[in-house]
Amino acid sequence: MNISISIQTDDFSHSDEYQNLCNDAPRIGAIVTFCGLVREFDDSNGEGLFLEHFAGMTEKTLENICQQAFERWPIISTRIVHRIGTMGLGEQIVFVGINSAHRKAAFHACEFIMDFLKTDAPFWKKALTKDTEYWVEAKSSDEAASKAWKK
Amino acid sequence: MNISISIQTDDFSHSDEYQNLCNDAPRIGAIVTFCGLVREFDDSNGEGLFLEHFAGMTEKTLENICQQAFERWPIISTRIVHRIGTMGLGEQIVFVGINSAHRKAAFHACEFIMDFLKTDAPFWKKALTKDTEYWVEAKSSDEAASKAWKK
Amino acid sequence: MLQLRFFASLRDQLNCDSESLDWSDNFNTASDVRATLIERGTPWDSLAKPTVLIAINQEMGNDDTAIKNGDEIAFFPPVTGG
Amino acid sequence: MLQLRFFASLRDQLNCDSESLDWSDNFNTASDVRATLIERGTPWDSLAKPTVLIAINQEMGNDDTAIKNGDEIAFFPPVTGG
Repeated sequence: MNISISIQTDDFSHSDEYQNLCNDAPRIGAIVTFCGLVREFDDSNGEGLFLEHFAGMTEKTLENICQQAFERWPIISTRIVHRIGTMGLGEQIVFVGINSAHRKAAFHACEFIMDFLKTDAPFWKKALTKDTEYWVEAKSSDEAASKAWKK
Repeated sequence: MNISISIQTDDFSHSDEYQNLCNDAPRIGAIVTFCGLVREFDDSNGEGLFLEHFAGMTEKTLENICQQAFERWPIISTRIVHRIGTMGLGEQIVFVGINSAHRKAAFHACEFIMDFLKTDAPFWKKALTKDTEYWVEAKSSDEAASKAWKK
Repeated sequence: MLQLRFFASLRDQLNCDSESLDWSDNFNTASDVRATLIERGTPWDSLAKPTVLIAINQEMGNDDTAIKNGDEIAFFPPVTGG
Repeated sequence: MLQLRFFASLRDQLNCDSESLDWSDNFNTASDVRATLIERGTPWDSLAKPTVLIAINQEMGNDDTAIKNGDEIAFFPPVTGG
């Protein structure tokens, strides 16, 4: 069980993350990656995000989500990088990568981890706009997505 | 509708492909990539693969699969790179990348394209081992995966 | 003694990111702590919102989670990472 | 005239990657062409395998797909890309 989690203010290299997954298990088959970027918001008034988290609980929660993924699917490694602090539009926020011999396992484990990260990991986004800043509201669609795995 | 398809003997840069998806729509949200690699086979006697395809039909088929993905999900761009010819163990065979404002759409479109690529696109793998070579048999699990989308 | 922590919009509303609360033998579950804080009135009545989440010792819990002296109890709004 | 094409293991078995076949007015669907080829005996009876796939003018079809003079008809085993 190869679980790797980084919470960091610095940006990350998608290319290095992909290469590390390849190196974890060369000749293994399937690699799925998800990357979330800061998108335009507030009718283009948005300038970026500030991300706060609950240090300690975040790492525990993500580790637990990854362990559940290993219990459900035959995967080789999971890698999560999540940034905190201030990020501009278009910047990378989060990376989730999975390495598996089976493509379906890689897809589903990656989607599963993202769904539970969205509802269970203690991160909070503050939207920064030209005029003001405000906390982003949680989406009910995210809650529905993680509940769907429990059926 | 931004569909890009390359069939090529040369290896590709995962990093460039990812970056191109980002550039297609900066500030858009979610990028999912799948990459398939040549894996070990035949009790480690395997040395690589030779990939044949039906030039013309391949491109048409992949374009059609991508168009169907655009009809089903709100996605920004799809990118497929598939190699043909001879590849060694651990080498990249295929890349599918999706850019969307919505993470679920990106995941599902990527999985959908891979599932139909596996059953509908005219590629054939020949296994190359130390002693011999033989055509790889199709897997019934692949057939089941693409049928599942038709429900 | 309990260590209390507050995050994000809730912390801003309370203008408090952490405090120590004396242990009381009336504390059985997280809801007892929550009720004690709400009794303080504005702005602590923000904790009455049903969407407020509770973590006990950095694990997600709820109003019914049993607590003991020395626990760390965190209150926060629904999470929005990723 | 029909243009026939064969791929992968099927091409190896037939030792033939393409041929031109004279048009016959008996040809209505792809199955008629398939039957004509199978009649040639070994190794062409490989085409009798139910798993053999058929593409007409580079689009996936099947035994029942209507064909016309000038079509390109390809026969191949189940695909294994990706």
